[in-house]
Amino acid sequence: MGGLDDLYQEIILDHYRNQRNTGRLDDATVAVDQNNPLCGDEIHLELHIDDGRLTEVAHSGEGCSISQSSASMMSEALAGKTEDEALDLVEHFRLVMHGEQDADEDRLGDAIALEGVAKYPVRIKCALLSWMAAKDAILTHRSGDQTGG
Amino acid sequence: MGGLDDLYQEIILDHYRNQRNTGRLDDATVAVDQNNPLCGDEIHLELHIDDGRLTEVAHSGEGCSISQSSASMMSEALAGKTEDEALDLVEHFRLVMHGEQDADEDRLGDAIALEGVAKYPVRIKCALLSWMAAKDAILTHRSGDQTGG
Amino acid sequence: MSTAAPLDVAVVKRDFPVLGRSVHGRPLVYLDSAATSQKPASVLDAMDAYYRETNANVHRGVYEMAADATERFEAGRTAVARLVGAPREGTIFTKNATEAINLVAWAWGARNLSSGDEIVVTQMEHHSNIVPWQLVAEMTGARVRFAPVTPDGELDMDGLRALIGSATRMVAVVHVSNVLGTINPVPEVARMAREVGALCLADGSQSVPHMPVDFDELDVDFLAFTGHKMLGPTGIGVLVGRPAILDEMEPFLGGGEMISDVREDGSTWNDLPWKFEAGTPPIAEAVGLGAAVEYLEGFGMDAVRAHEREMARTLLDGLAEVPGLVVHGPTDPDRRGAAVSFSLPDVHPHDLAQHLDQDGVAVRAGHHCAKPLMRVLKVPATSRASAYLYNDARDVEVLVAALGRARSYFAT
Amino acid sequence: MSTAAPLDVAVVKRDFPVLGRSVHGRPLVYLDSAATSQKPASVLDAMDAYYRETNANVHRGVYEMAADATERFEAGRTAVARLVGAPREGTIFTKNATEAINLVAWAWGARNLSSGDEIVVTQMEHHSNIVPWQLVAEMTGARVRFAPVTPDGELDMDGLRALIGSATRMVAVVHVSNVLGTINPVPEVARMAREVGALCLADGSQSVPHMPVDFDELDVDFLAFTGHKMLGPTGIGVLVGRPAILDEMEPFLGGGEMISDVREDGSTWNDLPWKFEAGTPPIAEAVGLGAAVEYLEGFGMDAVRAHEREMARTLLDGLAEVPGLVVHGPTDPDRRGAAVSFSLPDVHPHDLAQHLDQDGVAVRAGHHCAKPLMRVLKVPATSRASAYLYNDARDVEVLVAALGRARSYFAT
Ligand SMILES: Cc1ncc(COP(=O)(O)O)c(C=O)c1O
Ligand SMILES: Cc1ncc(COP(=O)(O)O)c(C=O)c1O
Repeated sequence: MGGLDDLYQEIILDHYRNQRNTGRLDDATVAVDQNNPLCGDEIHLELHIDDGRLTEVAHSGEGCSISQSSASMMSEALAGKTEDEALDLVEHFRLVMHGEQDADEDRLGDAIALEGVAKYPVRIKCALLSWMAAKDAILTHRSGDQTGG
Repeated sequence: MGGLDDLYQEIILDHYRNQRNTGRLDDATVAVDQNNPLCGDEIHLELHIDDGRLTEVAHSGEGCSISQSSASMMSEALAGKTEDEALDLVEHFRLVMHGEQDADEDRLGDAIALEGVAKYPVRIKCALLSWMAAKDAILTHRSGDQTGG
Repeated sequence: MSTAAPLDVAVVKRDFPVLGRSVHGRPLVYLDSAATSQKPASVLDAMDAYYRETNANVHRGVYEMAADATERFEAGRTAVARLVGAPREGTIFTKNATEAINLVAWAWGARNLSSGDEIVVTQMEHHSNIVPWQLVAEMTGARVRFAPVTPDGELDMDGLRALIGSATRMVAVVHVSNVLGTINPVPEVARMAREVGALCLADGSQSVPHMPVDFDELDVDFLAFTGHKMLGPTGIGVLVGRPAILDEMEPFLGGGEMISDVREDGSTWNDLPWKFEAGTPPIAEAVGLGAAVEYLEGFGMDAVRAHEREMARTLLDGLAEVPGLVVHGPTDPDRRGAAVSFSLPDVHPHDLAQHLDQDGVAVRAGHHCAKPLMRVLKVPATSRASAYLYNDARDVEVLVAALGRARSYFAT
Repeated sequence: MSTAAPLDVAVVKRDFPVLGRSVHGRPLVYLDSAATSQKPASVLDAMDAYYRETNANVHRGVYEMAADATERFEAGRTAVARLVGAPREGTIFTKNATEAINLVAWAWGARNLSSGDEIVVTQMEHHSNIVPWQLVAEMTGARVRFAPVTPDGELDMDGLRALIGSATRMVAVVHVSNVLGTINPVPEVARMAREVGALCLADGSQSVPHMPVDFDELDVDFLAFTGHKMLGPTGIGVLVGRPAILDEMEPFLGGGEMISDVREDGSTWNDLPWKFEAGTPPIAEAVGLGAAVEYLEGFGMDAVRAHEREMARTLLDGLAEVPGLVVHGPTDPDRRGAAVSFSLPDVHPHDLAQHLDQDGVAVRAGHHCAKPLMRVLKVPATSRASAYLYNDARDVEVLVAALGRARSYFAT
């Protein structure tokens, strides 16, 4: 994206062109759809949650380089985390996007490359879409647990 | 009315305080009601038309000094005129109010005093109310003639 | 609470370019703020800067100018919400207070009312809080009932209580009357409505500009007001609603901005507040209204109210000097705003307004869009002088002197 | 007919203050006029002068400032009516084009439609000419049908003809598409509607600003358009309607201005056009729109159209140079306006718009409030460059160069 640091641009483009963890899971624990009504970006997100841990993350959808690369980075960052760790990380990413927290590269992984998006208010929603979907999926799963048991 | 010629002011106030031809007719040929929705001025006008001539004109209603004095002046100016003469005179008065014709004192009588109202766009409707009611009454009468015969 | 510094009106006046003009050779004395307020230069400059610097359509643009425009527009919403202590998502921009009330009448009323239901309004409502309900009542079979006004121009609370019952679905009441100046006890009315399960709407067109108004304290479900009476531009009004209720409502106007998805077989709606903002919103107007709110906040609404209480007193005292003059509405400045209606025997309000205009004084004459109230007062029309933060005692002196001249002109 | 002098764009540009700004260090190239137009200084000055010289509420004031305000406001109406050859009493101010269409949908549709009735729109409508009809259809039991668009982006007239029948009560069609640029044969559509006794509404939001439009020649019953796309301010739109039809209609919004009398037991309505203008109208906005019309008339709409035909050609030629780029919509400049949508393989429209922004170029990316059309085009979104009288070939050159840079960035 024009105006972003070159190194970061490369990481973003790499995730955009070669998205990690796309497709659907054979045995998803929870699946959610989210879209950004104003720009039309869409994501379908599936999680396999095993004993409170996100063992698998898969996403599909369409959208711009920011929303697509962000989904790819999110899938890498959250896979293997516990539900609570994942929710914490989503919140950290959200605060980074809103310029309210400094980015922690250790926790974010490649998603650190999206740090500069905070400067572009209209693109923040693109970057956040998949992360908010992840939060939604975890909370849906939890409420399902509750109602189910 | 502040800003009008003194002599004219006196004539207007005289017609306002001592209105001519008020009330109702025993044998009205036609009667109409008109009001100015924006300021609330109201007029009830009755004509006795005999052989195409306005033999009697009577008005009642409420409103400001301009609408009330104008009704009084109108009743004097139109009484005795033929329908066509009356319509012509109404049109002349209308054009004077809109600044499109010079006032003809011989035809207007005391209504010449309202000439200066043309300078006050919002008051023109007040001055015209009774005259438009007269036109309406004559046309109503005519269409009644037509449908009746 | 009122520790706010008193207004320095001489300074305030200088902020309002139009107040420097003259009329018929006399300095303008503007006493018609209840019809529309004048605008400080800061409001005009904010709108002008918006157009000259960054005008673009909002919400959908990726480029910098569009992002900047969106930010300025939404900052206007934030300011308005802050002023009345409302949630941002419950703060909806309309074109004026009238549309705000129609929004509720149509989006809530037309879909929820039916034969036998009753809408209670008062005899001192502005037409904008009567006609929408009459239109919706006529379409749904509901009925509009009018709570009475006491002879001294207050809301008859016993009469109102007697009208509110199990058939009542909505109680719509003006917060401050634009004719009488009366401040109505809205929280009490809202409580009466809630007790029977009805909703309550307050028309804040004459209160929000002039005193501290807090949406939660009012305790109503809806609050309507209008930009042009609160130092803002024409072309913008506000509906504040409880988000929980707005969420349940279907949209009113359909079109761009208010959708989530549009398909040939049906559509879904955007989040609040945008669900109720169809089409390109009043962008520059929201920017201007935001600047107006900031201007008012610079003094504090407590200070504005304190000043207007004094102006009400000064007006009432001044008018009392005019022989025969009758004031309509409360005479206690604590119970009223600074819009004062009066009748002068032998002088029709239109004649009076024109006479005063010759002396540079702008007052309003007519029914003030409150014809039912005119019938209660048994007058065809009244004259009304209404003050705002830029008026002072000197303005009242000029008014009173001009009234004396008009009186002697017509009385001779 | 087109004897008008060609536009001197270098001179025109100077009339628009915002066009002198830069974005990210590059001179602004504004190619998003289909979203909203920029404003000449004369429009901003007219509004500013209104507020600084004579701001007052209209229609009801006796004093000189109020009379002056009313005159300037109504002069705005006269100018707009003149521009489109409409009768003044059929020229109604709304807040935007969206409200204008909703007015017809609610005031005419909600009261006249019932189960079995059909409203015909097209697949290339803006949401504002779809959702109001869907809302009204849902309330009345009527049905909304979509006339197809041909693969080359024109209205499929045979498909439209096949839809229009004895059940059709309204045909609502966009005059010029905001996505495809297509100019639709509105008089022919209107004739088809009339043959089955249906009404016809044209959405002129993208035509009135850009070409000569005559209400009688269009031959429709209603014409909607919006101020902010025709050099005017936000906060104002226009509905033109046949007075005979408007006369028969009940009002839409209820409140001040639109009444003749209000009584507790019911109300009666004001004359046209005020019957449909409830509450304080967009006064300063009408003044600004009047100035915008005068500015356009200074060139003549023939000259504006001639210039935009050339701009369409220049845009199409320029875009054709970009490898792989696909234009959606007619390629003949005679059949289209200067809003050109396109897709660039491998570059998402949002990424593209942001890249172009870095080069100072403002274009729109998204669904352009035309989601049904996006589905027909089988794209999630498009990019759109749209020109107006202040754009020239140089602007297109900058766009094309920036497109090339964006392409190579994403293509590598
Ligand atoms: C074709 C068309 N119709 C309607 C509209 C709606 O205009 P507004 O948003 O001003 O109501 C637009 C612009 O967004 C448009 O392009
Ligand atoms: C009490 C009250 N309610 C509603 C309105 C209507 O406001 P607007 O005309 O801006 O819609 C007014 C002002 O005219 C008013 O004074």
